Amino acid sequence: MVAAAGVTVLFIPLLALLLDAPWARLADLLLTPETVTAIRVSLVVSLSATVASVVIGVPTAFVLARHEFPGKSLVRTVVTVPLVLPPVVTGVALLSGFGRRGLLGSAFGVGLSNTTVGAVLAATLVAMPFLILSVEGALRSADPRLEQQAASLGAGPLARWWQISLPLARPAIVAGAVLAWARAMGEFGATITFAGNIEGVSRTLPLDVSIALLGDPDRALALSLLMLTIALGVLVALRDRWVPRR
Amino acid sequence: MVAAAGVTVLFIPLLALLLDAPWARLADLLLTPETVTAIRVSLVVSLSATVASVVIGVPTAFVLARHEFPGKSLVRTVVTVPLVLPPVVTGVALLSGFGRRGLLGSAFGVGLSNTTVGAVLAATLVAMPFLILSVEGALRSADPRLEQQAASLGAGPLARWWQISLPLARPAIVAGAVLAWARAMGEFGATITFAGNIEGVSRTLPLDVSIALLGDPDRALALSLLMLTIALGVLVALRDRWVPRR
Amino acid sequence: ASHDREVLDVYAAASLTDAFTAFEAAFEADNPDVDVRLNLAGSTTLQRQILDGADADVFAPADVALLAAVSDTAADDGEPEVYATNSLTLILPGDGGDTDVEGLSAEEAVLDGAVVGPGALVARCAAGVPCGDATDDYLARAGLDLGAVTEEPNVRAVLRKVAGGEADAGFVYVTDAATDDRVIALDLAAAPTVDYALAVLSDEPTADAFARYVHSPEAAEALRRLGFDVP
Amino acid sequence: MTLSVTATAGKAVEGIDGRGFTLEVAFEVGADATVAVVGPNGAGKSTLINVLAGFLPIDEGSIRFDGQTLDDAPGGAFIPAEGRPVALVPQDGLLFPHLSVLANVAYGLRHRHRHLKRQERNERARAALDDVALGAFADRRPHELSGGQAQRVAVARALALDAPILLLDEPLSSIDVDNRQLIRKLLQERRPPGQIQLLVTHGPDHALEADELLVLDQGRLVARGRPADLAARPPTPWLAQLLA
Amino acid sequence: MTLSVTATAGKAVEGIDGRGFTLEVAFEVGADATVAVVGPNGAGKSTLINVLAGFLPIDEGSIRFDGQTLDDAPGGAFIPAEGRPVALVPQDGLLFPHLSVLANVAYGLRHRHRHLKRQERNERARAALDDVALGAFADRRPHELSGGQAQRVAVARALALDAPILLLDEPLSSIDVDNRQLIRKLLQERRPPGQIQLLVTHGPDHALEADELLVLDQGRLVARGRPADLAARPPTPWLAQLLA
Ligand SMILES: Nc1ncnc2c1ncn2[C@@H]1O[C@H](COP(=O)(O)OP(=O)(O)OP(=O)(O)O)[C@@H](O)[C@H]1O
Ligand SMILES: Nc1ncnc2c1ncn2[C@@H]1O[C@H](COP(=O)(O)OP(=O)(O)OP(=O)(O)O)[C@@H](O)[C@H]1O
Ligand SMILES: [Mg+2]
Ligand SMILES: [Mg+2]
Repeated sequence: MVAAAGVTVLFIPLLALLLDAPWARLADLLLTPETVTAIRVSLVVSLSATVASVVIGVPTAFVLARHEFPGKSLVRTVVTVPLVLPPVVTGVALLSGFGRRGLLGSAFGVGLSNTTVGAVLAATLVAMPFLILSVEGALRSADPRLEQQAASLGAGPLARWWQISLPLARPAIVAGAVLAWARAMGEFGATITFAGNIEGVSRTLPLDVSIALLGDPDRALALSLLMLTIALGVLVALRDRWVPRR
Repeated sequence: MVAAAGVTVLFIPLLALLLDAPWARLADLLLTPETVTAIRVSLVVSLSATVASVVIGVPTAFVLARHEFPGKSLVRTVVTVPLVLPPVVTGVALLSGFGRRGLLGSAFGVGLSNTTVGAVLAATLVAMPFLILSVEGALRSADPRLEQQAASLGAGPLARWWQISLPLARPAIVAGAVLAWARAMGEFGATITFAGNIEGVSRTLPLDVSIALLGDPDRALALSLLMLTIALGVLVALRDRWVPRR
Repeated sequence: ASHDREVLDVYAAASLTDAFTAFEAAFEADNPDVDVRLNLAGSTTLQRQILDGADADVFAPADVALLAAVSDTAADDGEPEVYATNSLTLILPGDGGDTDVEGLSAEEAVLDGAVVGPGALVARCAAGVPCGDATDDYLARAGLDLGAVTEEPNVRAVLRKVAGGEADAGFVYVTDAATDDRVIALDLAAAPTVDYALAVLSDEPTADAFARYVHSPEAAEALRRLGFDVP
Repeated sequence: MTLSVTATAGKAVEGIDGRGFTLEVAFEVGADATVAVVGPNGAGKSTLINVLAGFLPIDEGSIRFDGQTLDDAPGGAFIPAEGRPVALVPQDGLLFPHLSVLANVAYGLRHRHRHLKRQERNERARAALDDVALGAFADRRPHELSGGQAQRVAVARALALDAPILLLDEPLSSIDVDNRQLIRKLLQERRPPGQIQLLVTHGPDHALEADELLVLDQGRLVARGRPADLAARPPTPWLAQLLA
Repeated sequence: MTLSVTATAGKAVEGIDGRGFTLEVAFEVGADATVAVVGPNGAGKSTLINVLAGFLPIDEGSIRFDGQTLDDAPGGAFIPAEGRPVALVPQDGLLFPHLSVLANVAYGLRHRHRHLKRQERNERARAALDDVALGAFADRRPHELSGGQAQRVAVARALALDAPILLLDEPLSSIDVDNRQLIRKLLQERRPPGQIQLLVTHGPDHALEADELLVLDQGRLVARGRPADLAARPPTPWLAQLLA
């Protein structure tokens, strides 16, 4: 009951958005080279960030779920911090670390700010905590006896991890990757602060939308619909892989 | 290996942030009535949004995980949309839906824009998808035979839900609530667009940070550290409840 | 945040934060029974909220042009009275002691690559933000075409990028340039100016009183200290 | 108080067209009877239990008990598990991992005997645990039990309900010889009037104790009758081996 | 090729101070021997199996096999499960739910017999499945098996390894009479030279077949000897009941 009422409440803004959308001019607004570029940058950045999140995040989640080691709480802190920090602040931190005059930039004479790599870094930092928390939870509630069996059948720690724990956690990994991808896809503050808003380099769809909102609200709405469509397409395509086999 | 390198890379910006922080002036910068107000507003808004997300999101996740019904994909769409929409656009959608001149506002003559309730609504909309996806995944991978046993012992659907499924999904619910709370705590775009940036009403810590960034970067850093401290405090306090009993 | 005081909702552009925070303090000191409550966000965001029917008593955007859309909402008609002006400038990273750029015009610095080489990154406000419109205005008149550009959501973001050395040049207002000694400001030929005016949106006498205060010599003094020109 | 079953039900197997397994049975059981269901692995014994418990709706036929229709396919009445006059010991225990042993046993009482106060409920649950010699384990979690202890808790959980129909799917498989005696005695003595017991077992001695034997093979009922009669002239080689 | 065990190990129980359960045993088993471990529920049989498999490190004593130290407490050598010359049929099957039946059986070969090519591995696994009469089920998922079928797959998975030590924790509990014969024969015939079999069972006939009987109670070894001798003069009432 509560849920139905709640969902209805959430439905209203979406409906309003659809009603307000400039349907007649949609094609005109979206079929521009700028939009195509922004789609490309968005996909490149969000997918790279998702891959990076999975590659770094899944082992991290595993280590956090299964091992005790000195500095564990530091690692946990580092990976969860961007979850609560306003993204703009994350961007500022990235500038301090990897900007032209940042810790690393001044040491090596190069910075990652204002580059596509920088945009990926920003998106990864912001998106990965979602993956880690999701996967860590699943690993924690997995049945350790299956891993014991695998050990007894001769599988070493790495083989057990790869052949047993990981496949069993697959639904959580997929769900976590979807969350991370979605977060990366919508990322704004850290990206614009660290990687700038440069066409073809770091101007992703959300940056385009947020900036368009200031001057050309119709275009912003049209771009939002486009983002929705892409996102829903991906979510629907992934739905089956989401459902775990048992 | 990859993970260790990755975590190290992520560690650098955090370190840079800590190095840049105005430690000497920290107390001066933070011990102001404005900051106290912003903390209060932030906690009220983010905790209310978390409660709303749990109350609406957990049953929704359950229905999505277990039932087939017409319009299911619509519900799924509605609850996952804010995940990918740039928050600013969500704010605009909220204005169209619940502003004074929005769909509902014009019908009933009241609007939620520029109120604390509006800020809660914005944060809920943005945060709830994280909870729903996290909980839905856990419910999907739960052993349905335990629910069958409960049925066979006389428990009806609601009792099974409350006494069996929910407690077994508790780790995922807690993790989802943490994710949602963190997202609500860091929420900026939808809030400022829909609820404004009004002291004591809707000026949460991230909004305060954004203002501080315009004129007083040191204060922005100090506020960020404050947010970090609050967030880590909560995460550490919750850690035990996170670990599922088996 | 006292409940027995009359609340005056002032919607002020985020770029005017310093000025209006000072006004709030001064006005509340003069009128102890009034609680000035600032809503600080981008001018367009505020405008959207007001058009949606928000209970604003005073609207102070970063560009007089933005008042037009809310003017039918405004209680007082007629031409808005400008209380301050500001002008666009080009800033470069540097500690102010750099002499080789002194006397250089902005056009030379950027276009001829005298300071900023090719492939340099220029930060500017996005179109739609008042300082972005001013930048567009300037670039069109000067017939300039910038290379790599990062479009920022507000003028302070531009300042931050240049001051931090992340961008090689940027267009900001004179007032912004004055707040940071890590940038050098170069004068623009025929620099575009922006006029600040406000609209009183309610019938409350307090709102009028606040507007009068903004136009007062005391406020003018504060504005000048922040680098604004006061007509 | 008769249970009458005429049922076809099936389970799908991935990658196999149509049904991977079909159960097709028809039989009747009168009040107070103990029926042993025997048959090789995969014969469909657990499937039958699932059908009776209401976990698996039937495709054809009907299931009736005491004038009530529990399942009437296709399209007819279907009483879900929670509405059936049934208690069940599943083949693999399936204790609730988040509840204490006592709370596991009290769980059914809470729903099937709503009039009981919390304290009475716990007393009855504790008595049921004492019956299976596990009174000392009331406060443990299921994962802190040995295999046979867990199975005895599952038995106590079902017995505590005093249900009209008691379904037991290999209830003694992991229980030691001493406790086997205990529980077999318990099943006979702690029996509410009229209770029907349907017992799946691979143990010949336990099967021989029943009033009637149902022999399943590949989803079909291949023989039924009094155990002594079937032991005397076993109709199938498998049964001959079981009762040898 | 002797297995010698002197071990103290314990399991904690929440809310109970100190150890909830302590196992304290010492025994030796020679090459080619089949040892049956019997005892009431909760005696510590599965705990002993866990100790030998390397799932539970011992607190005191040592475990040695064939000159190699598997566990030497406190602080000494500890060879983890994957390094032990052991194959195991756990009490509750524990098949890998995400792998096909065939892949479950092939899993151990992949790790313990690394020289085998994929195809050889699958052939051996298939042969092991045929041995337990489940060749037709190779492509199924574990959840598509009946209880007894799953247990037979677990047996095949362990047997396929031809390990020097075979640990069997009630391997026949859910298996029907016919297949029980099959698997008992299999255990005797498909036995690599020297293999030690440690068999936990609640079935008297299976226990009597062993070369030696270890009787556990409350974590202690209360009797040991040749089954016939113990049956003739049972040292404990429980054993008398088992072998009656
Ligand atoms: N999803 C499924 N779940 C269980 N069994 C299935 C499934 N799909 C197919 N089957 C098959 O159904 C048949 C009957 O299974 P059932 O569990 O009823 O057997 P059973 O008589 O209880 O055997 P056992 O003595 O081994 O417990 C088996 O051959 C099994 O392989
Ligand atoms: N975490 C735990 N896991 C398993 N057993 C535990 C645990 N904690 C305490 N125990 C106790 O340890 C004792 C030995 O258990 P174990 O599983 O070894 O018994 P067993 O001899 O295999 O019995 P069964 O015949 O029932 O399988 C039991 O009394 C059990 O209650
Ligand atoms: Mg069965
Ligand atoms: Mg055991």
